[in-house]
Amino acid sequence: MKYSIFSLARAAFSGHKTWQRTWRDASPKDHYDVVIIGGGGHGLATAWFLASEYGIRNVAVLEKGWIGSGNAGRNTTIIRSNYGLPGNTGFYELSMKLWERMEQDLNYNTMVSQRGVINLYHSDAQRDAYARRGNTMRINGIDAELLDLAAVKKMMPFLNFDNARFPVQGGLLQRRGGTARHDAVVWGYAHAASAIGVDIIQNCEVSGFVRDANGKVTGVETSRGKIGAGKVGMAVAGSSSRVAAMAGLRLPIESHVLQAFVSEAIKPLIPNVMTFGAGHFYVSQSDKGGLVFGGDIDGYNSYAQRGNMPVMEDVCEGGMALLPMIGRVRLLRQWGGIMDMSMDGSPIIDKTPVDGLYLNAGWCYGGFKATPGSGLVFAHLLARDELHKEAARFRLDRFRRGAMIDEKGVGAQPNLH
Amino acid sequence: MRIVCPFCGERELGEFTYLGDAKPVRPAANASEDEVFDYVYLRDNVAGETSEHWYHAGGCRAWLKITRNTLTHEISSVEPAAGVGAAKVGA
Amino acid sequence: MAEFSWLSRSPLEHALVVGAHGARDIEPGISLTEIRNFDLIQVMARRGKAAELANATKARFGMAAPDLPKAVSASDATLIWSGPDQFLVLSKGGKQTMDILSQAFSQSASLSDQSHARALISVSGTKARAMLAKLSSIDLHPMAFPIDAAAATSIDHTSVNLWRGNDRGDGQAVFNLLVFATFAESLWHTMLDAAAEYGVDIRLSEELG
Amino acid sequence: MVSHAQSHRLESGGLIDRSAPLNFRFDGKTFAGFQGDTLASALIANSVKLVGRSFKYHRPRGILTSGSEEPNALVELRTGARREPNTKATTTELYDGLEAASQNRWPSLRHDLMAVNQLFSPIFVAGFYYKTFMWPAKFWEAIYEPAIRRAAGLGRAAGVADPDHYDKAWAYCDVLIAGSGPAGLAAALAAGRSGARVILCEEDFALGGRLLADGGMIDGMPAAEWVSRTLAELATLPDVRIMTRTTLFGVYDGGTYGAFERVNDHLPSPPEHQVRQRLWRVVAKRCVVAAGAIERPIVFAGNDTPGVMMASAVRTYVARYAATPAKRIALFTNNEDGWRTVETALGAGLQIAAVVDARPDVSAAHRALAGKTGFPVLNGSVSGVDGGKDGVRKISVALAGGARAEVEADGLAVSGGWNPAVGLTSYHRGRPKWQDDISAFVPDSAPPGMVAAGAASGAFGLGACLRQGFAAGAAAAQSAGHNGNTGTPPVADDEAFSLTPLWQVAGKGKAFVDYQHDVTASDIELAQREGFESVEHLKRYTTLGMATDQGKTSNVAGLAIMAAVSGKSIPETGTTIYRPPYVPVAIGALAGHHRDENFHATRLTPSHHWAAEQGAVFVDTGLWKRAQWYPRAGEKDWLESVNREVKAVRGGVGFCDVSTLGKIDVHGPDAGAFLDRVYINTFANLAVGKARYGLMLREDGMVYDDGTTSRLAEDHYFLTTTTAKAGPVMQHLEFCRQVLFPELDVQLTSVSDQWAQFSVAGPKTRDLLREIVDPAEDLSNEGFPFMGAREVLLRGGIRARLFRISFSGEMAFEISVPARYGDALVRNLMLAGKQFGVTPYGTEALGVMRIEKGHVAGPELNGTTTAADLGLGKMMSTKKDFVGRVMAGREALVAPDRQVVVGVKPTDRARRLRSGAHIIPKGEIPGTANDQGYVTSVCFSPTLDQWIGLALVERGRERIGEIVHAHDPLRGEDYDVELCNPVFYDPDGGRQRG
Repeated sequence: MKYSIFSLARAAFSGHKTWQRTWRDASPKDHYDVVIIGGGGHGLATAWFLASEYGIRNVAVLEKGWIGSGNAGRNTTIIRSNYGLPGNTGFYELSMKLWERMEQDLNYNTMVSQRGVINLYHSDAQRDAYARRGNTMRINGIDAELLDLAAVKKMMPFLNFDNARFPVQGGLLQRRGGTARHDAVVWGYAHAASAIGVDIIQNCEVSGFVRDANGKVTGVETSRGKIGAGKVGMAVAGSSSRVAAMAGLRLPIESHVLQAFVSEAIKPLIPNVMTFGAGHFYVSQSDKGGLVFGGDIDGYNSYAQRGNMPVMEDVCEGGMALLPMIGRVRLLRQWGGIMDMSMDGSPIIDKTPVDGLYLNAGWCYGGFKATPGSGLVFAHLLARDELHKEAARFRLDRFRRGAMIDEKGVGAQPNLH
Repeated sequence: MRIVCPFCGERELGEFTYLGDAKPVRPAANASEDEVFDYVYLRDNVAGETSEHWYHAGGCRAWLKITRNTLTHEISSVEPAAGVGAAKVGA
Repeated sequence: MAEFSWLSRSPLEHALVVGAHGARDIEPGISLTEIRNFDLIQVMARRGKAAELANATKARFGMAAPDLPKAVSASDATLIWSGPDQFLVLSKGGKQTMDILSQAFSQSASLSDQSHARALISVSGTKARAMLAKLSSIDLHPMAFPIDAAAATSIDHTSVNLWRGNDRGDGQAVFNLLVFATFAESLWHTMLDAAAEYGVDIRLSEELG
Repeated sequence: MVSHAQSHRLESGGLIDRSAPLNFRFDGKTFAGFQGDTLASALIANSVKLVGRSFKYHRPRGILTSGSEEPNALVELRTGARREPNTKATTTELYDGLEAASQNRWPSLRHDLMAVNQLFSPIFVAGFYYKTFMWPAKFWEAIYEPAIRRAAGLGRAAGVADPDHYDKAWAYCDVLIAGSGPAGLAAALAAGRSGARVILCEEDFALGGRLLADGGMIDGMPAAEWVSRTLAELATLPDVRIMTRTTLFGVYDGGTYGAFERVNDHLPSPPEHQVRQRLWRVVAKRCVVAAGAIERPIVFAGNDTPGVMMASAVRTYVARYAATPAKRIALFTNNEDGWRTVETALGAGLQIAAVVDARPDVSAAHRALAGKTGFPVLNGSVSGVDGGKDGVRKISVALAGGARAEVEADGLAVSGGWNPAVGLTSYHRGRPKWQDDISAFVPDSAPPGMVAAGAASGAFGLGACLRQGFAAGAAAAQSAGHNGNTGTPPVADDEAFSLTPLWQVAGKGKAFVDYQHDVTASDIELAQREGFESVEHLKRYTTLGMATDQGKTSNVAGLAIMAAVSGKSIPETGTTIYRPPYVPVAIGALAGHHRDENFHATRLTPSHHWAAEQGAVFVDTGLWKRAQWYPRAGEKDWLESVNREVKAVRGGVGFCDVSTLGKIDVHGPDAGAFLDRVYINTFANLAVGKARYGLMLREDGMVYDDGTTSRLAEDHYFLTTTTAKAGPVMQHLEFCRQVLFPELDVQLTSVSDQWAQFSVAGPKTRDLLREIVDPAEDLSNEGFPFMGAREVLLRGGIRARLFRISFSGEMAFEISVPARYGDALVRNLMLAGKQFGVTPYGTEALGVMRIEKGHVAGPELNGTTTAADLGLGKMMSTKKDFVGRVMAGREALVAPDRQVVVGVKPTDRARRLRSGAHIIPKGEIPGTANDQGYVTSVCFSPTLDQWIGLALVERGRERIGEIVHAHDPLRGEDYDVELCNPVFYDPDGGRQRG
């Protein structure tokens, strides 16, 4: 049933008894043209684009738990395309453009809210770095504005301008940046992909790869039996190393815990998405009213999906330093996700050295905003066996060649990215 | 997390900084580019017990080799790095 | 020729105001004293020279340097453990200088003068532990941190050496802190903020007690 | 004084202090209460039934509970900058002058126009917003979303800076106990007696937990007496610390617990020098969770009507606060415990309208009491409530046989059983297990060192709570190494507990599962229908359990209903993941002291206070405050001051505090060998008394840091780092020493704070220094050549170090004195330099001169440049191994088209150049493909009288002389610049060597 205010009103007459499952509860078939491991945003988006853009509909998405139970359901919902290095800039803008049409594509309200992302700067050096980045964006046709102090004050009069340890001097603003409702992105892709034939198979954990005599991957072993596949794509974020290890691969990736936090719901207080430039803190306010915020990763390898107090405190310190008005707002919930931190802070979308196995990983803490773009370029790779032009630099061999995409310039130490 | 520094005793997480997997060993001077690439970039990224380099930055400034479970954060051993305690070498 | 002087200026010179601070209607629960005149030398054993350094230390101070986190006192110096293979020699100004100690340890250790790199603050009073609990993550319970216990630790993300000296005459514990000079003023204000609710008596001592 | 009679206050009894009357205001009306009241109990005593509006439908709501699980009675507490939204009236201690206001309503609580949402409730079902608001696309941000946002949210934050202070502290113990009910107190007794260090945290301001309301007999005495005797005994134990108003909210790794103490929330504002709240990090060897259980509602139509209240809450208000939620009250229970309410109510002189018990087998004793007292006992369920914002009038009962009954009552107490508080035990992702006899989840596993006791573990009898608590306390103490005599455990009888599971009653009208988020039973059914069957999907789709109460009263009922509609058992359906904090924690408390200027520590240079006296403008560089420039009277802007400082140095002499550079003593016989492995160039062959510029790489081949290192003795080098990298380089060098090259005999010490270091620069430097330095020291070019480094004696006997190095390009020395002489040194430089026009200069002038000289700094050492990119490739030794050597040889790092450092200057000499402008070939339209680099550093050069800069440009060094575009769309600028030699000034270096 097509979703609209009219269908809602009609359904209301029947006490909403007429609604169907949002996506089909599929059981695995023997063979698919493409099997995607990972029912998160990236995996589901890949399936959607395979089916809708590339005409490959015999596709399964395998999810070990319930769809969206990984990082797609545990992030701070920010979308933006304010990257500064070739490779990232074009890709994230491709993704942004897909966000802008997502609701119409999927017939699902993912609440894409372009209310602006501002990165605050607190020093001349930071301003210069943002100027460089903002100009890169503009040269690539992406909106960016460099705001001075007066403009920031006007836009956000509630920041600490009086007695800040590191006074705000201005900010780099991308007005088209914003947030989207993370769970709805998962459900929307599932809804749309399922409707055009993609099988979404939950509670189906991959335990190994099926390989032929030449070593080519021809399927996967799962908790729901063996499933054959023409090609297998991995989109498993924090579990990338674990799944790759089943194919004998070692990746330039470490898994780290990133915490995020939400406050109690309050009436509208913060209009946009902002990042503090002198500490680890970024925040936006959800439609429901909670302040959604986060900061740095905990800094040590972890698969525990929970963090510790030093980072929780560090983030709140940053929050209070920037926004002393939130002192009496209460933190409601903290959670942790497993980030696939790559060695240069940028993603990897490529074939692997194992024939038939394709990799989509290394998203660090920025995977959510990439969801639609990642789906499209990964689908392109799976369908055509060639890198999409906007993802041509996300090659796996770039580390070996020395062509890293290192936005922060901190080198091969994932916890610094 | 609490880490029992072999020198300082049990201390809170905030005193330590993390570097990463302690398994890769820096190749010898005549190593190939491939070997050094492996050392610098590739990681087992183990889900389970693994040994890691931590630095007691906010304490005695010793580098430590810590065996820790990345699923539970449980620490099973803490040893000083090879060069710590060199004063007693040969003693 | 210009006439100029070489006044030594403590990093707390500007911030420290002798007298009462914070809550006034109660007996001060905190006594904070800066000690100004001291020498502080970092002694680091060279490779394989632990035994030689131990002998040299015994010869110089009549006792061994601690190889555990402790601070031990000789007649004219306190030896404070500061890490594996290393300790600090704290003494009254001029008693144990670089020149003197480099003679004593020339074969066994590397020395680094830290006399100007730190400020020395002593904290005591009925509320000393309550105040330090806000600053330090070290368990300062009398059983966990007895007299002579020492710690290389951090306050406000800044490295400090903390050790417990002899109790005051009234039985109150005394905690000594060596803090980095360039952070000293900032940490001092943080300490005052932590102490203010208990009432503070701020003092200055030119000499190590 | 007392404005309104406390019509619902009992004449006597309760734990309130009737000698301490308090006035407070709610929604502008003044009421009276007593010390010992909560806001909720005082509202009840004043017969206030309507206290809030729900999130989505704006339904009128009353007080449901008496604790931190409250979903309804949320208020804006206090006013102005201290306004606290979403504050639970049930845990807010009453104080004189308290002001509270209801929230999420307009214009008033009684007449809330937003209640119009109820009319749309047929459409506003779970997840309705995912299905609509999509057309037209532009309307989402413009129309729909702002409207949704205004309607959503609960209370209003103050919107201005929080005026109160917070701090944080550490505490240590052997045994940490959460909760002061019978289990918690018994645990404290056992652990304390055995000699353990004990901390007991209680979120309430009074100790005793359910004993405060439900009493009972312990050790043959009334519970209240036992509590006070126990507290008296605990007070005699030196290492037992009882912390009231303190909530244990989370458990982290290694036995670290988070707790927050509401130090002064019971006062209008904190006294001077005191904090509002304090965050505690408690490190405990063992933890006993005695956090009790939470009574759960039953889902029936109209169960959100004000006046419907949890049975235990009714007892608490009556017994503890002497406040009566109703005069004629009905009870709806499915378990034995609910019947206590009857006793409490009768004891307080209230009428019992009826008891509706879902169990067929009500005991004879209860029936006898009913008969004697004259109230009916109905076997069945409440299926509807007739009432509204002024409370309950009548309830409908579906009798077991199928008949219906109606009962007139002004209040309804509900008990659906109890859920152990499994939060703390589940925060390490352990899932609780289902226990059939109490129809509830109980802890299965717990984080290391933690155990649950009493009701928190599913033991609901008083005797069992005491036994379990005592045993857990003793065991915890023992495993922490304390074996003292624990004495005799307290003893009490175990009440019978029987329960017939009942989650939902069929009926007409909305039946709420999650009160605060307006999640109804039919929302859960809809979610199931649409495939959101997993509990995590259910939660996310319906928002069940995501409100400020974190689903404490709603989660189990919600998943029980989901289990029923999906044909699974409750344990099969499972729970969502429990996440801290147990109750919401003020962000201010988590930040503590670290806000405003105390956000981070501040580092001051040795000349800071002198510079401040000169009126210097300071800039934040990392944690440092550095003098940026020294304005003089009459100078119209910073540029004029900086130009003057630069000219003064280039024409005469100036000095600048460079103490912020990282300084490291590298000692030991292998110091030179060590430096050879960490620098790309060679240091072992550096002569004593000489300095050399060094460049360090990361292991990935990119430049890490640079600086000058001097050899002061055969076995002693003095290494400097950049200001920004001082800490990281020290850590890196220690890694190299301790991990990579343990065989080397080398020792490292930071001496950054030991030395005050000043750059003295300009053609008159030698003249000035001769005034300062002992005349016996030879400062001539022969006696102290360029790159010389040695200790010297100053006039007055101070020992200093001199380094003949130059960042400015002028004849220059860096002079170091022990830091406490730094202030004296600048004053002496000023005094001695007066005759030479000595000029202090700040970081801006320093930056100008380094750009004029083409020296790279932070903007060029950006972590993605190689030595060759910086024009320093020749420094890279081919004769030795060093960190980063191999990776630096990778193909893309030695590619010919890399962006390399080059000078840039606008062709129009009057034009300003800006950092961050991109370099585009002249005549081309800017695009991804021809974006060839960017301007990294700029300055106005008073020496060249124009803006100049450094840039990283593709093949830049091959293109010297080429005119390109500086493209700066952010600032609307586009102009020609010439690529040039980055050394703008004195390219052959004659001045610094002279």
